[in-house]
This record gives sequence, structure tokens and C-alpha cells, in this order.
Amino acid sequence: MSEAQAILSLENISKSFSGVTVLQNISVQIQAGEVMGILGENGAGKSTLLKIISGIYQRSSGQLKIAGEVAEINSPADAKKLGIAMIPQEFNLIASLSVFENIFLGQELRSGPLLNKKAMRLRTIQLLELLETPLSADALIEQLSVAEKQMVEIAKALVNDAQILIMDEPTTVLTSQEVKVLFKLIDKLKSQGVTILFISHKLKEVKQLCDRLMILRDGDLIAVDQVSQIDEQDMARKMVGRELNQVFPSRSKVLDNVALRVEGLSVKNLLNDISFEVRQGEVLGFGGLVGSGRTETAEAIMGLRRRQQGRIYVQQQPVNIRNIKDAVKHGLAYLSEDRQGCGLTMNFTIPENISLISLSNYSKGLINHQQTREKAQQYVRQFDIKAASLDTELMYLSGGNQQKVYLSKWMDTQPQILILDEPTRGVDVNTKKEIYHFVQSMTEQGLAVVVISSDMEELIGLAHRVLVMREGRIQGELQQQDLNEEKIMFLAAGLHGEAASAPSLQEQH
Amino acid sequence: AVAKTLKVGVSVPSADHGWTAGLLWWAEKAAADFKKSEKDVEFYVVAASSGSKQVGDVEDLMIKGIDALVILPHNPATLQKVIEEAYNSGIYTVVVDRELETPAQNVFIAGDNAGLGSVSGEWLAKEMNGKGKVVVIEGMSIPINKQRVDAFNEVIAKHPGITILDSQPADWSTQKALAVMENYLQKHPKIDAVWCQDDDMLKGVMQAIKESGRSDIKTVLGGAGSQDIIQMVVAGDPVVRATVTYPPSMVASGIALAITGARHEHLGKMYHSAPSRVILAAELIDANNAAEFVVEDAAY
Amino acid sequence: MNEVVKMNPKNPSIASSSWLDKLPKFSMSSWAPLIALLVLVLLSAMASDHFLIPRNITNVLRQVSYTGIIALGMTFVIIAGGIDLSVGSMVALVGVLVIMLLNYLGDGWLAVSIAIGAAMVMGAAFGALNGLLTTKGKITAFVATLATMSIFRSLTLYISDAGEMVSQNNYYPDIGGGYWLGIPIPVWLFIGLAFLGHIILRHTAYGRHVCAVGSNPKVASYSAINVQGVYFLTFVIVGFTVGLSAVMLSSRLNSVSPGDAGLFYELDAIAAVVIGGTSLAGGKGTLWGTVIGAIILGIINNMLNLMGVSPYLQGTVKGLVILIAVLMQFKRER
Amino acid sequence: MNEVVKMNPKNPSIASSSWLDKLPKFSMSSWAPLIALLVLVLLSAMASDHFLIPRNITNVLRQVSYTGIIALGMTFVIIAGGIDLSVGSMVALVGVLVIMLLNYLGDGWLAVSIAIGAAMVMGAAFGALNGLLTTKGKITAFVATLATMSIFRSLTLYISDAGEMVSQNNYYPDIGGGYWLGIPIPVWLFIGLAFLGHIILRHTAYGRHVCAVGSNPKVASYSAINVQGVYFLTFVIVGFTVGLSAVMLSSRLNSVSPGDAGLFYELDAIAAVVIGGTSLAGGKGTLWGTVIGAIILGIINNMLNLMGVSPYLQGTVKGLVILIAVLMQFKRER
Ligand SMILES: Nc1ncnc2c1ncn2[C@@H]1O[C@H](COP(=O)(O)OP(=O)(O)OP(=O)(O)O)[C@@H](O)[C@H]1O
Ligand SMILES: Nc1ncnc2c1ncn2[C@@H]1O[C@H](COP(=O)(O)OP(=O)(O)OP(=O)(O)O)[C@@H](O)[C@H]1O
Ligand SMILES: O[C@@H]1[C@@H](O)[C@H](O)OC[C@H]1O
Ligand SMILES: [Mg+2]
Ligand SMILES: [Mg+2]
Repeated sequence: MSEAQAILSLENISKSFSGVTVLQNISVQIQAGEVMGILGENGAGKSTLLKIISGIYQRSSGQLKIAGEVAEINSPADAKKLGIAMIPQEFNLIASLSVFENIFLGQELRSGPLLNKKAMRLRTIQLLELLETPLSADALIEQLSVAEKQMVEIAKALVNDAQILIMDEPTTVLTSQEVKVLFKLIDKLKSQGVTILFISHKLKEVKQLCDRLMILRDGDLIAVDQVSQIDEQDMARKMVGRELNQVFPSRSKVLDNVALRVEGLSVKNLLNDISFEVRQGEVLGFGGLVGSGRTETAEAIMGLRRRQQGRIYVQQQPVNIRNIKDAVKHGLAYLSEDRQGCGLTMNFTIPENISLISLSNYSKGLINHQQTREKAQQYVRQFDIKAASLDTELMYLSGGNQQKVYLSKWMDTQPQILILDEPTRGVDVNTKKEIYHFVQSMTEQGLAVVVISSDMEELIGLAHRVLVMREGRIQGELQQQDLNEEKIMFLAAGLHGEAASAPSLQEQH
Repeated sequence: AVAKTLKVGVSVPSADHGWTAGLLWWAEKAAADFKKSEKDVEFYVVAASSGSKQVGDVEDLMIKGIDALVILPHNPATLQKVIEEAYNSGIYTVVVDRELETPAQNVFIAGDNAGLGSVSGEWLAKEMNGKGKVVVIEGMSIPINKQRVDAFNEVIAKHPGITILDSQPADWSTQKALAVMENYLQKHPKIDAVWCQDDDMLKGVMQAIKESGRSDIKTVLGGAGSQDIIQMVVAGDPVVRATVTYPPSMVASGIALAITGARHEHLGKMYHSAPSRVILAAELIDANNAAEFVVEDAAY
Repeated sequence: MNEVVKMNPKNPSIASSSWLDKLPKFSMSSWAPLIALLVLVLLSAMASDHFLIPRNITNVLRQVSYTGIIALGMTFVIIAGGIDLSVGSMVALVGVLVIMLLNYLGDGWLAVSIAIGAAMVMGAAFGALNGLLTTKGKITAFVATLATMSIFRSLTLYISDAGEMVSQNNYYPDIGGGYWLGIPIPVWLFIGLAFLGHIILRHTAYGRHVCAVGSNPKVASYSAINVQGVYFLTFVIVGFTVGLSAVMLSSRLNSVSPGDAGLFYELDAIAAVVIGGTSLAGGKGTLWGTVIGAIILGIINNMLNLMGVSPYLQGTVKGLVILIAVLMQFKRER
Repeated sequence: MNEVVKMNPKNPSIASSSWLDKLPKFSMSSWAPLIALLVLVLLSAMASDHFLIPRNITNVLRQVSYTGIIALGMTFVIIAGGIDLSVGSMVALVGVLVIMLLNYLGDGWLAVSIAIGAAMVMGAAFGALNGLLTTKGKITAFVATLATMSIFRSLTLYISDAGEMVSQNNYYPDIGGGYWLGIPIPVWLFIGLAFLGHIILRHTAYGRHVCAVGSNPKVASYSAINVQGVYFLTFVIVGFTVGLSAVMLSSRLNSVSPGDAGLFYELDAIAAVVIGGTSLAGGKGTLWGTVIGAIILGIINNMLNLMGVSPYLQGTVKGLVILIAVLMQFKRER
């Protein structure tokens, strides 16, 4: 392939943030109409690279060429002019505006000086139809679930008929149904000659979707491979730099002791009669489609939502949880799915975040800073958290490393019952493995763990039992031996026993 | 015919420092007094935090159908038009203290600003025996201040032995005067006298002097005649030996003039109704006459 | 704040296309300013016979128009996430400069027209200065405009030598003091600008961008919006409205007093915006809300005078009414 | 705003535990207030021979202590994401009440002690009122305290009948006017409170919670922090400091003038906080920064007087210095 053909070529791109190099001499040529996957551990520099291409960051050195022409991309506006659109890793929607207003933000359709709302709304409806997303164009973003927001992000990137579409972990918050739609769409765009850059931590996905992939490690380009010539095992090995075995650990033994029992939990308009129990040593999975109410269930248990009805027992004792403080006191911990919105204080350092809930353990009147730092250092080692220093503010950490800090923050409360909502969202394979092993070691010690996940592989690989929710109710329960994607999907979609029509990712490609 | 109720609107600046507080106090006192002593009068007293708010106040008073307006304008030019409107609509108008550029009133009553400056200057020059160093603390940057300072400077200029070391504004505020005086005390190793044209400011000045422990300052002259200072003069304070009147009670007399004028009554033993111009003398209050100026309970 | 409460019990994510969805959506909280206004008008009419006299109504409207006009511009600044404390001093500065210009140009309508044009340009230019400080200088709007508040006032005093400026032009007073169809000219201007502002905010891309910038500047910049430019321009807009307000005020009074013109206007303008339901956190707001907010404040002042409330206690009543008006909005955010 | 830049060039390896890591980390922007102060002191010393006279220094410090003490409390409110505009009027209200109490209690030290205690309680109580309005009432702090600013001032005038309140107690003036080891008592209090505040903010759980609430209230509430309670308490804190400031101020002059005591203190206090590097957006800030901010403002006033700058132009110089001090901080946020 000659350079002239390349739609996008990166030549010796380097980037450092005030002296810290995060990308080093990245050179690669990307052809029109190809889907290029980008792999790498958390903090490898994937997002940074794509942000340079889309004008959010400026490179420190090197140059970019679009269709052979040297391109100066100094702002997202420049990138847009060159036909580059990006779906960023973290949400970038205006909560107070509606779906169609967000989709056309910065690219409004006008008639004369005025907005052409009708046309924008119409176009939005078309786009959402294309994405098979049953969303109203007028819904406010603040009322949408995480997955719905992601679909809006995707629609936003599609408006402009971009030549180069950059997607930074678009699937982490989507369920398989939506992922299926997205992949269909990517195929279609590809056939129209659109180039796609695609970051994901889901290796299977990359394998299915991409033509080629590039692997980054610590800011270096390790390999550019034809997807057909590399399997998931190799991908993982190249990312991590060593052999990666056994992602899912063996399950620990479930004890008889019921750690948490929920009876008849209802929340107005959202949840109906939720009852279940988790034993010590057990991992209970929660599956379901977007909006099925799993997050609400967790929040209602934690006292973050007003319960209409329902009793909660911890270690067989009835407890009165009026707010999250009570929940923490009774040994409950809840890792929210929204780490940026609910989880971490972005301008706090690592120790400050980790000790925020457990602060009373470090202070008799005054905070023992040394102790918080030592403890944080311990977590940094345990979870292999990558950051410039302990005193780095969280906003400067990569997404996966933020997630690890978040997990540490809850572990530091020494919980007995751990509720994890999408715990590996945006986490690389290696870290995922670490988190899984960590969950296992917790259950070994007698903790009860609830895992809410849209990643079915995760549920299957981790849980002893899975409850599937649908429209605010528990639709069914699957024991470990019955666990497979089809069965979860049936329950989630409310289809009993029609195995043949079950959607399956594998069949798609 | 039954005598119609006389509605009197009184509009003053809000009590943002001692003197204006006194003004409001006197306006309310006069309203209360006249309600008792006169038949068929009603008063509406309003206070405005700024000139443009006061324009609205006057408009509102006109809606209430007042027959007489007594007003101390925040700033004359700002209030000029609306006072004209009131006056032209037949409302008996008394302007107090701050004079309009183009007269639009039945009566103007004020203190003697230039007089305050010159009486102060003369007394001070005499006390200093025509020589020494003076620092001046001015009021707010409005024409009244300028009239006083100019007149003061003019008198002092006649005494070549007296130098004015410094002249800075403290907006008639005790706190600001305290800070300005503290700075003067730093800057000028020898000061013989202070003139600060308002008794509120004088308190700040005295405090600064007291704290500095300095004894070079033999004379401090304020002005306007606040009750506290009059008391000090009565008590024979060695440094504060006088003050010069500029009484906030002028608004009360303004109200009296409005009632008299609007009813076409004779003023006191005069053969005429209210005169068109009343200037209250700038009187020197010193140990000889201070007791006569004491008013119990007055706010200033 | 502590609890996540769903305000809207409808499921928003389903594409129900009933006719209900087509109606503009008003929640209780966006109706609140209007309801507060109506309640206030009702109470006022009951409390004072003078309140509903047409002349009183036009007086109130004229009294609010000066800060009201500025509040319109302020709405843009606040929605974009800023604030402008300098508007009051800027009124004085523009006012003084306009009268100086007018007296230099001499009598006649031409002079008046030139002066009005100049006022708009000067206002916009001073606004641009604030805009530069906040964007290029990266100074928080609160601090930047606190500083220019002090600077503008001081320059006003310096230029005018603290003396009141009186215009010699015989036509000038007809602008701010005049009537058209029985309604004062400043009131027409207020209404006209509110309408124009509403169009800009709701129906142009710029207005949309103002909301986006105020809601989340990072997101806005990712959406290829020129964040700095949008933010900058809101200061120019408020400066422009200040220029017009200065003309209305100085022509109504035919003079400007440098120490006092526009005093506390910033507080009244901001209060009007917030009573009107625009959040100081930025991101959303309406101009009709601001108009209502300004009128509410005007009626409060008017009623305090009409009812003869003790001047000492007026401040208490005013404060309480503001609290009640805002309490009615059940605001979620701080 | 557009770009997130890390200001601190450091080795990316976290495990390094070199002695460098043990030092407290200061970025350029957190040094800025101190540098601005030093530059200002240097310039002042050069410009005026009187500036460095010890007596002048203690004067300046005492002049700043009244608003400085309040600014300390204000720092908590601002870090928690709020603002308090009512502090100036609250000073007047507490001041008047304290003097009334004092005159009721009669002469002697006991009366003075009781009065001081009462001032702290009253300040805290008025602060609690603001706190209730913003938490239970869910009113934006700006609006709630704008309303109470008006209410407090009006009540002050009402209670005192607008007349100056003079204390009859002979010991009271020794509080605000006294010295200890050559340094004025209000200055000691200012320093002591700053130190105490620093400990609370940096070294207690409450202080940490204040930062967390100001940074992101939702995250804080998900972290089992009583967001409303923390926010409420910041208003109580600032009220408490207002109470102390009112004692210092009224005892210094042995009187309070209801119309003008504390006038514009809110602006000076907020300016001190912001010049000191605390962001109005909330989430972070320091008390030593606020102390420096207050002193910078004090020196500006002092120098303007010492140098005899035209009174009309003082505002310009003051505004410019504020701008320069803040520009030095290269603030990112708006
Ligand atoms: N604005 C910034 N300032 C300083 N450092 C940054 C900044 N943005 C990213 N970094 C650092 O650059 C490195 C690469 O980050 P990047 O977000 O590109 O990782 P990533 O590969 O996308 O990881 P993830 O899979 O977790 O999203 C990280 O060490 C991160 O801490
Ligand atoms: N604050 C809110 N306001 C309005 N609707 C909401 C709010 N929070 C959640 N919902 C709605 O409640 C439903 C449940 O959403 P939620 O995302 O919590 O479900 P979930 O089962 O956890 O799914 P997910 O896989 O997205 O985590 C959705 O329809 C969502 O749109
Ligand atoms: O307010 C002023 C007062 O303080 C001064 O002493 O006299 C004139 C007044 O206008
Ligand atoms: Mg990333
Ligand atoms: Mg969820």
C-alpha cells in the first residue's frame, strides 16, 4: 500500500503532558474504508491519540496527513472541516438540552438566521430509526439512561457524513442488542467508504469488527496487524507484554450464611416487588436490558432512592437503611455505574478519593494524612493503578485507572456486601482479570458480591447465579449450570422458551 | 366646606451614614409631631438608596395624589425632571439641602455649605494662631463637599502660616475616616489640626489619634453638629472644642414650610406665607452655647 | 440534593408521539415566575386603590425598564455561565460620555441619533473589555467584572470631575421621557429587546450555543463550538443593553450623576434574572422569565411606597418577597 | 478552558517515593497570590517611605482584619459551592444587637464577655438562617443571601431607629482597639482564626467534605456525605466569623452606625477569597490564600492613600491591581 492511498497517515506523532510522554513516535497509515481497531491497556494512550486526530489535544511533535495533505488540526472545529467526527470516551452531551438539540449541537441546520428545528427533528428521527433506538427526539438528555446517551452520541457523530469516524469505546455501555445495531451500521458506513477508528477493550468485538488493529503499550506502537492473522490470545499478550492466562478465576465456595436478603422492594414507577438473597462467598449476577431497573434496585437498597415498600436484612437481621450512610454502616458498598457523575471527585488526589468514605478510620479529630497515603499506595500496588504520582488529580487519570481508584475507594470501607454496577466498564483485559480475581478473593474471604453487568460473558464467567430483570421486575433466575447468553437474553427480552429466535452476537458476523 | 386632607410626601436618601440617618429620623419625627398637632394631614415618608430609585419614589408619591412634596434630592440633576413634573402638576414643592440647577420649587431650604467651610476655616485659623499644619478629610464627591472645601481653602489661604498637608475623601463614613487618618498619621510626623467637615468622620479621626498615642494634634474640628460631638463639647473635651451646624433637622422645617405654604397660612408672625428661600446659618457651636443644641434621642 | 429524584414520572425514553408531547413542556418550576407575578398583581390591586391606575402601571413599567433592559443582556451572560457586576458603573460611564458627546455635538435630532449610536457602540466596547478579561485573560467573570465595576465608576468620576452632567440638547429628553401610544418609550424598547432576545436565545444557533457553553464548556468545545467566542459575545450583548439603558436613563433625567447613576443596578438585574427562573449555574433560562422577574421587583418597590411601609422595613419586605418568589420555584440546584 | 493541561511536570512512575514527593506540592498557580503580595510589598516600599514603618504595617493589618475574618468564613462557603452576600448587613445587625445588649448589661468585663459570646451565637444563628434557605429552601445561595442582605440591613435600621448606637461600657473599646505584644487584637484574632480554619479545612473530615461537596455534590452524596448538612454548616461558619468581626469593629469605635457599618464588606470579602486563589466554582481553595488576598486589598487601599492618588482614580488603580493579581494566577476555569 502506498502512502498516497492512505486517507489518514500519522507520522511520528508524540505527545507529552508537561514533560510526561504518553505517546511516542506513532506512525501508521490508515486506508479509506477500513475499520482500524486500537487496543491497549488502560492508560496506554489510545484516547490521547484519537483526541489528537480530532483536534481536542495538540500533538507535541510529528505530523498528520489527510489524503496525503499535511493537516493542521488545532480544534474540534478544524477536525470537523476535514470530515473527522469523534465519539468520545466520556459523555459529551448537554444534560439540559434535548436529544435533537444535542445531536445538532455545533452543527445546527438553519433557515436564514434562524434554526430549522423541524428539519433537525426530522433528521434526528431518521438517525434514531437507523440506530433502531426508540428514543424521542425531544427527550431531555438528563432523563436518559447511560446506554441511551451513548446512542445519542453515535447519532451525533453520524450527522455530518464524516469521512473518518472515531469511536472511543462506544460499546462499553451498550447491551448486545444495541451493539448489534451499531456493528450493522459500521458495516454499512464502511461499504460507503467511511474510515473508522475503533477503540475497545472487548477483544471479541475487535476480532469481529475490524480489518486491522494497532496495539499500543505505554505510549509505544507495538504492532499493526491484520485481524485475520491474530487471535484474542495474541492480542492480549501484545497489549500486556506477557502471557495472559485464565481471565476468569474459579468460583469460591458459597457459605450457608445469607449476607443480604431483600424482600418485596418497590420504588414508585420503577421497581416492583424485588426479592432475592445473596450468601456469603457468593457472586450474584444481575442481567437485563438497558433500563430494566438494575441500577435502581441497587440504589434503593443503598438508601439512595426512596423505597415505597420492602425490607432488607443484613446477616439475617432486619436493618433500617434511610440513607447511604446507614448502608455503609451495615457493611454495604455500592460501586455506581457512573464513576464520573457519582463516583469520583475529579479534582481530588488519589488518596483523597480513596479515603473519602472511610475518612473516619483515618481521623481522630485530625486526619492522619500519612496513613491515607500509605493505604492508597497499597491499593495502587494491589490494583496496579497508573498515575503520575499519588497526588495526581483524578481528572488526569485514564478511564480504567479511575475505575480502579473507585473500586479502592469502596474497598476501603471494608464492606461485607459489595454491589458492583458495571464494574469493568472501560477496563482493559488485564485489569478486568485483576478485578475478577479480586472479586474472587473477596468471596473467598466470605464477602457477598452482587454484580450488575451488561457484559454477559462477565456474568457467565463470574456469577454463581444470575437474576434477570425486565421492566422493574425480576423476570427469572438462572443457576450457574444453566448460564448462557441465550437464556439471559430470553429472560431479558421477556421471551420464554423461544430459543431459536434468540439474537446472538456470533451469528451476526 | 370640609377641609380636605393635606397629603405630604417626604422623599429622602436612605440612611447610609449618620447624617442621612438623622435626616430620616427628623423626617419621621416631624411627621409624627404634625400628625398630632395639625388636623387633616397625612404623611408618606420614603427613603431611596440611589438617585434613580428616588425618581421612582417621587413618581409613586404622585400616584398617591400628594399635595405637597418635601424632598432632599440624592443628586439634583437626576431628580430635576421628576421634581419639575411634580411642581408643574401643582404639587407644593419644598427642596431641601441640595439645590436644583433650574429652580422648580416653591421653597428651597438648606444649610450654608460655603458658610460651614468658612466658619470652620476661621475658627481653626484662630485656634491655631495663624500657623501650623492641617490635614483635611473630605466628604463624598458631590457639589456640597466642593462648596465646603473651597470655602475652607479660601479662608486658610489668607493665613500664609497655615499649610494644608493633605486632603482626601472619606465619604462621611466613620470607618473610612479612621483608615484615612491612620494613614495621615503615618505619613505626616507633625500635624497640628484636623478638619473633617462631618462629625461622624470625626469619631474615626479621634480613634486613630487615640491609638497612635500622638499628642501633637491639638485641635480637631468636625461639622454638621451631631449630638455625640455636641455632648463632647459640652463636657469640655480638650481637642474637640467646637463644631459647626448643618442640621439634618432642616427636613423637619421643610415639612413645616410645606404645610404652611400648601395651606396658604402665614409663617409664624410673618405677614407672608412661606418664603421661597431659607438658608439656615452655619453656626459655631462651642463651649459657650453647646448646651442649647442638645436634643434628646435624636439620631444625629 | 441528597437524593436522586425523578421529576418527571413519564417514561421519557419511549417515542410516544401523542399530542401531549407536541405541546411545549412546562413544569411547575417554569411557570412559577408567572404565577408569582399574578399573585403579586392580585394582592397589590387588593391592597392599594392606586395600583391599577394606568399611569401607575406605566410608571412601574418605566421604572423597571432601565434595569430590565440590562437584565435581558445579563440573562445571556448568566446562561453562558458568567456574571457581570460592572453593569451599574458602566451605565454611569456610558451616560456621562453620551452627555458629553451630546453637548459637543450641539442641539438637534441628528446629535441625538449619533449619541444613541455611540452609546450602543461604547456599551458593546466596554462589554468587550469584560469579555476579553474573562476569555483571553481567563479571569473568573465575578472577579473581572468586580474590578471593572470599580474602574468604570472611577473613570466616570474622573472624566466628569464628579460633577453632574446635564445635557443641553432639547430633543434628548423626548427619548426616555416620551410616550408612544400611551406607553413610555423605554418600555417599548424593553419589550422589543425582550422579544429580539428571545428569538436569539431560542431560535438561533448562537442562542443554543450560549446554553451549551453555560451547561458544559468542555462538551461545547468538543462539539466544535467556539466556546470563548460565544462567551465573549455574551458580555458584548450585555454591554450593548447597558448602552441602551444608559440612553434611556440619561435622557429621561436629561442628566447623569456620576457617583450615583446605575448604583446597585447589577444587583437588581441579577435578581430579576434569577427570580425569572434562570439558574446562576448557567445552562438554561428564559428571557420572558427575566421580564417577569424585573416586573416583580418593580411592583414590590411600587407597593412598598403606595402602602406607605416604614422606610426602615421596606428592605425586609422586599427581601421576603424575593425569597417567596424564588421558593415557589422549588429549585433543585443550589 | 479548552485544553486540560497538567501544570506539574513530574515523573510518571508512581512508586517512586523520593523525598521530593514528600514535599507539599505547589503549582505556579497556588504560589501566585503570595508572589503578587511580595511584588506589591516591594513596589509599595519603593513608592512610599512610610509603607514599611511597623506602625503602618500593623495599621494595614488591622484595617484588613474586619473583612479578613469574614473572608475566612466566606472561604468555606465558596469552597462548598456557595456564596454569602449578606455578611456586610449581618455585621451591622450583630453590631447593633451587641451594643444594645452591652448597654443593657451595664459596665464591666463580665458584660463584655457575655456580649462577645452572644455575638458569636447571633452570627451563627443568622448564618444558619441563610443555611436553611439554601438547603431546606433550595434557594440558590446568591439569591437567598441577596434577600437576607436586604432584610438584615433593614432590621438593623428598624431596631436602632437608624441612629448611631454607642456603647456605655468602658472596657469594650479595649477589645478592638487593644494591642498584645505590639500587635492589634483583631489582627491576632484574624491570624488565629486563619490557622484554626486551615486546620479544619485541611486536616479534618469536615474540611475534606466541604471540598467534596463543592466539587461535585452528587459524588459527595454517593460517598455517604451529608451534603445538605455540610453545606449548611459553611453558612454557620461564615456567620460565626461575622459575629466576631462585628465585635472587633464595634468595639474599636465603641459604636455602630446602622446604615453604613459593614457596607460592601461582602464584596471585599469575596474579592479577598478569590484573589487568594479559591475558585468561585467551588471544590478547592486555601485559607492562607484568603489571608494573602485580604492583605493585598488592604495594601492597595493603604498605598492609594499614602501616595495621594486622586480620589477619583483610586477605584481605577484598585481595579487594575485586582486584575493583575488574578491574572498572575493563570486561572483555567471561568
Ligand atoms: N490532560 C491530561 N493531562 C495529563 N495527563 C494525561 C491527560 N490525559 C491523559 N493523560 C495521561 O496520558 C496517559 C494516556 O491516557 P489515555 O486516556 O490516552 O489512555 P487510554 O489508552 O485511553 O486508557 P483507557 O483505556 O483507560 O481509556 C495516561 O497515563 C493519562 O494519565
Ligand atoms: N433521573 C432519572 N430521570 C428519569 N428517568 C430515569 C432517571 N434515572 C433512570 N431513569 C429511567 O429509569 C429506567 C431504569 O434505568 P437504569 O439505567 O437505571 O437501568 P439499568 O437496569 O441499570 O440499566 P443499565 O444497563 O443502563 O444500567 C430507564 O428507563 C431510565 O431512563
Ligand atoms: O449627607 C451629608 C452630610 O453627611 C453632611 O455632613 O452634610 C451634607 C449632607 O448631605
Ligand atoms: Mg481512553
Ligand atoms: Mg444501570
